[in-house]
Amino acid sequence: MLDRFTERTMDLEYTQEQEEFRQELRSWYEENLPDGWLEGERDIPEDGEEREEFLRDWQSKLHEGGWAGVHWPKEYGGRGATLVEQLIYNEETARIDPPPSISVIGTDFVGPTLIAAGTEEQKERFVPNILDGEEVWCQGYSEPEAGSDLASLQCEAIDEGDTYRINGQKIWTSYAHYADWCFLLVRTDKSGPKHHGITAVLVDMNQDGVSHEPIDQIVDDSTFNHVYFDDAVAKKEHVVGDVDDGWRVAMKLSAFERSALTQAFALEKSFDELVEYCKNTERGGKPLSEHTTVRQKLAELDSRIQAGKLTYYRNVSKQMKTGEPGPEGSMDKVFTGEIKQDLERFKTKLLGPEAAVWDEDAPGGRWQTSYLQSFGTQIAGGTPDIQRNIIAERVLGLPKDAKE
Amino acid sequence: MLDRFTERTMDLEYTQEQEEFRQELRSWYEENLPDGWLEGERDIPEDGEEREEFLRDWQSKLHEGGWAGVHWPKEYGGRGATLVEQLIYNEETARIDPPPSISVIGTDFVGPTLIAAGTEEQKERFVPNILDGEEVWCQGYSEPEAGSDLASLQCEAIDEGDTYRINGQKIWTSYAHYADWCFLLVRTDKSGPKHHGITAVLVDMNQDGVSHEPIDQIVDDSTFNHVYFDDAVAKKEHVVGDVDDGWRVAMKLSAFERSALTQAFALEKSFDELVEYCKNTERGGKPLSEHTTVRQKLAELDSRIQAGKLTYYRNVSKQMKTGEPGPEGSMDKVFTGEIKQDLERFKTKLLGPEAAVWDEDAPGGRWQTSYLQSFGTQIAGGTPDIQRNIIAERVLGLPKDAKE
Amino acid sequence: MDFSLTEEQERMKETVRGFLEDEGGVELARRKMDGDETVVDELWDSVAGMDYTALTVPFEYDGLGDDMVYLALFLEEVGRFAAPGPFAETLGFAVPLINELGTEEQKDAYLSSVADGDTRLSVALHDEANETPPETVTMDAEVTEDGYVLDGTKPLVPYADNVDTLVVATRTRDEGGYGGVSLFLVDTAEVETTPVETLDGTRPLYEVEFDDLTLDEDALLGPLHGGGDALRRGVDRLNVCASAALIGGADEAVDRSTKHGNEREQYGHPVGRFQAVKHRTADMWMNMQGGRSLVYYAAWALENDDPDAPRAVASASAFVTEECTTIFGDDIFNHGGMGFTWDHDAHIFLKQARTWETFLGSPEEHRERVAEARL
Amino acid sequence: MDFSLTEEQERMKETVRGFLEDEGGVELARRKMDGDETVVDELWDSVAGMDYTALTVPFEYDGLGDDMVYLALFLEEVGRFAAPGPFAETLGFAVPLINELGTEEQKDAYLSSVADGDTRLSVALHDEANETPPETVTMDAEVTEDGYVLDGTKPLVPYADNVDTLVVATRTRDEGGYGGVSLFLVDTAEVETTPVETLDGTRPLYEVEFDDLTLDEDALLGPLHGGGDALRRGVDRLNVCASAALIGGADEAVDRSTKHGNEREQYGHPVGRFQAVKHRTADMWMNMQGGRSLVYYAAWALENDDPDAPRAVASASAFVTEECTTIFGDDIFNHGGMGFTWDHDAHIFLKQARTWETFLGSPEEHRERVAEARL
Repeated sequence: MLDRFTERTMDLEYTQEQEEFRQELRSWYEENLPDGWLEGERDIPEDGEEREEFLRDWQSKLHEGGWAGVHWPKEYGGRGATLVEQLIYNEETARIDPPPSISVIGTDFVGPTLIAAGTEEQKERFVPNILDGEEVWCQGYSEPEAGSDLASLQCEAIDEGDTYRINGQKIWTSYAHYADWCFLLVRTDKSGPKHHGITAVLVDMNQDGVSHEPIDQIVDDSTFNHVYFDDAVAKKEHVVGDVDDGWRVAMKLSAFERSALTQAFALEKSFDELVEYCKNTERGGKPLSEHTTVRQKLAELDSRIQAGKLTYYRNVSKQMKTGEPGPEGSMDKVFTGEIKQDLERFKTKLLGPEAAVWDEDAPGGRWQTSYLQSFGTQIAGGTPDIQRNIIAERVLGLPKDAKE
Repeated sequence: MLDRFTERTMDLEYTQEQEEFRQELRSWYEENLPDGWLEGERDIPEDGEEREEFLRDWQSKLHEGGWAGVHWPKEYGGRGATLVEQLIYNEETARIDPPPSISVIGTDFVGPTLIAAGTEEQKERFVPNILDGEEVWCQGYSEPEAGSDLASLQCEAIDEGDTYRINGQKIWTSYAHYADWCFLLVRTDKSGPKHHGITAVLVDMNQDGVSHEPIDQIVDDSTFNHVYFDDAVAKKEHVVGDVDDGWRVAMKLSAFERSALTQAFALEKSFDELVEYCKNTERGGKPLSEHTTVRQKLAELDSRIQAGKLTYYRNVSKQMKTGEPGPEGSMDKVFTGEIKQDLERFKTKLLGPEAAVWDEDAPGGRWQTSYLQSFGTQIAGGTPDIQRNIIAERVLGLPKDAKE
Repeated sequence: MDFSLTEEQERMKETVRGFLEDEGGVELARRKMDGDETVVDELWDSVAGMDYTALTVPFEYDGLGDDMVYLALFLEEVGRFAAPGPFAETLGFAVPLINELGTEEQKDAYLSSVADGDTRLSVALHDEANETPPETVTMDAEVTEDGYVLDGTKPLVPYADNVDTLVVATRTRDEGGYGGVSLFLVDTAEVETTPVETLDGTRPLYEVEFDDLTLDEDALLGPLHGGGDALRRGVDRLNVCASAALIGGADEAVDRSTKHGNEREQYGHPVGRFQAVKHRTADMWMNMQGGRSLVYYAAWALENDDPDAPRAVASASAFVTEECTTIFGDDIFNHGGMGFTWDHDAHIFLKQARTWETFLGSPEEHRERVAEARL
Repeated sequence: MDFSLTEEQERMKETVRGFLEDEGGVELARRKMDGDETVVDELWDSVAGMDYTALTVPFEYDGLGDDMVYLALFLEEVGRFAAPGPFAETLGFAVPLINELGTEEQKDAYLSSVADGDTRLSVALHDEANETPPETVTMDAEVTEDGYVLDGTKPLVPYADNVDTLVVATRTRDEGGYGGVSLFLVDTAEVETTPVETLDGTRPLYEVEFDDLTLDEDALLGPLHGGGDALRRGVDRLNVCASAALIGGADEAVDRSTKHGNEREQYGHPVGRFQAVKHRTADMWMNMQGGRSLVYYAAWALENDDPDAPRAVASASAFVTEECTTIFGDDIFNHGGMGFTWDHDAHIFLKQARTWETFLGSPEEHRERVAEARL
């Protein structure tokens, strides 16, 4: 019965090596972030081209520092970090909140997919240009008539020998306005069942047949785009996986997407900011932090955030041991997404009448934006309804929704 | 443009006549309730037979006082009350909380259905014995394999000339242990679509072929029963409506059910009791009524209860004018049902550690029971899921659930 | 007891709805959001042409003498389209206040002119953008021999550039709550206004500066130091007006979600077949109906000076602003990605609800008032 | 950093689960609810036969020296079946407390005996059934020349008739909070016990009367007037034990709802196809997982004397008792009418969660502790 003592039991301390990794990253950020960034001057140019240049520069800095592909294998220029190191990377990055990575689609989704499922030629051609921001990627999945329901997609690829001619429309495409390449799902066969006949192909965005148009969002900003393919051309050698088998490739990529990250660390950061505000803001003659209603809500949010974060820890720890993420990972998006919305809504409420003001420089401008953004975060990549279906069906084994 | 002034606008005052009606009812209750009832000694015998006798006596008193069929037409022995008078009746009755009416299935559901859809013979034979409690009714709808989904019912009636021979099982049958008659749904035709071939028939409960068994509930009480029909006999002349057309008759009856009542008045009573408790109970050195968390929750519950009650008023007022209930009526069960559960749960929480105690005589015994009962109230007569479907489909016009 | 609408009231709602649809519906709000400065004037004139600016003005000043319930019904329809304009501020706040407190001269000067559509008013309430009424009112008005001198800044004045006159709340005596408050009627020509960027782009806010502004005796509205009680009632009326407008928007949101649920197909079904969508929409509808009942009752109680009015208003405000914020958010979710775009209407209403939710007191503060009344 | 279970821990959970299933599973709880007074003894003996009564007893007293995390995992499985017995009280509360505070004699007297399964303990904490710890502790213990005299009544003592000894909390000095508290070890043979009717029929409560009971010096556990700190930690441990048991029950509730969702047909479909049922079950599962994470962390923090432990315990207690009450209620809803019957298991767990939700402090009180730590 005593064999249990040969294994280490649950342990929430980090090893010295892990702490060093954390320290290395912290120091790198401190030295390399744009001037004033850590003091809160987060000036990213608003203008399109300047902005792109700024972001590409930042990506190349990240790459030079060795922080562009923390989770990538070393042979592909990554850091080959363990899951716990990735966790530390995510935690510190959320705390620092550096400029966004323009190459996130490439580093987090396309790169790992090509490494896993691409041909040797594809790997050689594309993978090296991802981490340094040389080539920026987007992914073309959703269509106006195929939102969550990818199987209905219609964007058409006609076989022309060595190439495909592509016509159709994609929607909700992040980074399309910067992207050099697109990981695109097209329909190559209309005859079979809807999941069949979809092909994943890499398409050059810098050609005449491709155009894009920003989608204005409720935050009065546009990070999503319509992308139009009008006799665009893709080489057949750029098909990823087998022709007509793109559904499976896409599902694989979407698994990368789901297991990639947690919002929990960003929630902690936002929560800490809230705590500071409550300590330093008076209402009705005493700090908000002494109002019972505020204290109760803060405590409730704290418990939920910690529940989300600790569940993420459990999932990562399990994956470290077994190589497979545990079922706990499935809940992260919807669980933390709903906390996010609740937290940001609460923060804007605390602003009082001033919540009416929406100026980036106003006290609550950024909070209002975060609140609005929380809707987008929940919807993009699968609404809460879809996520609950996934949990119910894939984790718990409940029956699928009724079909006609 | 001035024609508006010829109509009275919204008015929440009662007429003198209505106030007199309320006073008459109040006085009658004060004079006729069992001794000590108004002072909180609500002793209803626990023993089955004694209990039945007590309840039948009370019903006959109600009848003598003219309060058994407030909403029934005068020609059938009712009071022919207007909807507003019914509202006043319901409000006062909730406030007084008298012993339950053993004849409630008869007075609220079966009687009105027979008056609307019964034959002259049926009306003559059955209706006069309902109000005075001479004959107690139950209704046999749900079956183990057909809960919400009445169309699946299997309880079978075989045509034997002037009679039906009935075999099958019903479940969730309230008052079956007291009932003399049952308003029963049986299957008379298995060949057609499932909604077809159901017949509504009145069955004598006092015959050998009928037996019942109580269903123990989580409140450790049994007001529901299994009812078994084992070669029971019903006369064909007791079919209500047309043979095979019982589905429509049942839907009509279920419309009576839905528009009949609101829980809002009972919620107000329960809320008032809570307010008294909070004023008179100290915790941590001050009355609960001075705890911010308590005050916030009380206020939230108050708003919701009032929203429920006022919506009921709007519905009744509309029905007074147009003869048809408005769509607002559809929300009462689920809206007030959820408040009920939330309110009762909150009340038990306020008891502190003593909430562990479950003695009818203990401070919170009755509250714990009410909390548990709140689940039954929500589930019986259509779960919240079903109610939301009804609202979405019938009121809003959203599509029906997918069918195979 | 009759808590339903009269036939005439139903008809008015339909008329206003049709009228506003003809004027452009929610495009009116979008024009305002896009910076079109003419839309408020144009719409106000059209509304005046229909006599609706006269709604709450008493008969003797050429008005229609309608009550708060009627106004709430009108504002439901305005709110259905988030139509821009100081309707609540003028018809719901200023007119009843002037009618209650004003001298004959003040009534003569303002009421008929409002009825005719020639005068619009708003309210300068907040000094502390971070506090809620009555603690918002801190600006001094100095009493001098020549009248009064106002000096200070009101940071959140709605529609200041679109109205002729402001009701300005000042504190002339250092008393708590609504005590020691004096109200003034100030022409907007006499003050400096600076627009503020707002979350709700349909309802502009301005910073208004009073630079040692000297006012005559006749600018004082109501008793010196004693305008607080009336202001409280005025704020209550404004709260009910805001809630009524949100309920109208919520009614429209239910329709929008229902339409989408029937038309949009995913996985081979109209999305409204999925219970998550169905039940969310049913909840939107129920909470809209519940909120509507609270609003009608609060309007009735205010109109009838019912002692329950302050509780009824607080109750309606807490419930409606909170639930409507949720309703408009749910409308976004029901529409998936489309709901998150600028072109979809949900966000217009969401931002409006989020603004009202704390503009005149948070739900928690309203609930404290409810508790005070019940306990 | 490793926040997953070891293989051995996973195996232990499976073993305990299988063992309890063989012993009767949830029927054990039903026997207790039906008044079978033998089930607690029988089950305890079986558990002792598996050495699990030795879990938290240190090696030097023939125990297995396991930590709070291990105990929490064990109690998850106990809680899965609502298995009756003073497991939390003995192994989670009394053993660590005696180990921390006890004299060598006291440790000798109790610890090995608990490990062997011969001794069971419980805690007499509440004097005021309407207050929560530490305000619950008001009973005096008079200090005399011969020792101590206890006089009073403890109204809510769990398992008093099923245990040998009670840890009794008294207040010997009039200090606030946990100050001035003295703890005593009292044999149940020396007190009078009267059963109380309880909501949760699996965990009996007793009124325990101390009738001028004179105790020797050696009945004192820990320092006179100074037992409060240890009691606070003991109450924290008890809270974590209770939450762990509820999480086990919640895990089982998810399974039960899932099974029903697949098997029960209505309208021609398994009911689990309806998103209302699916999504409710997914929510049950998510909140169970979130609560489980909080419980494991709180257990780890307690075991490691982490300064975050009090916050972590309060956080877990508030979240778990509240969410589990909801989870068990949702299990009822998922089962429709059947869920509301005595024969269905959901109510057993619902009543347990409802009891724990306020037995050692309400969620609101726990949240106040969390806020205290964060602000």
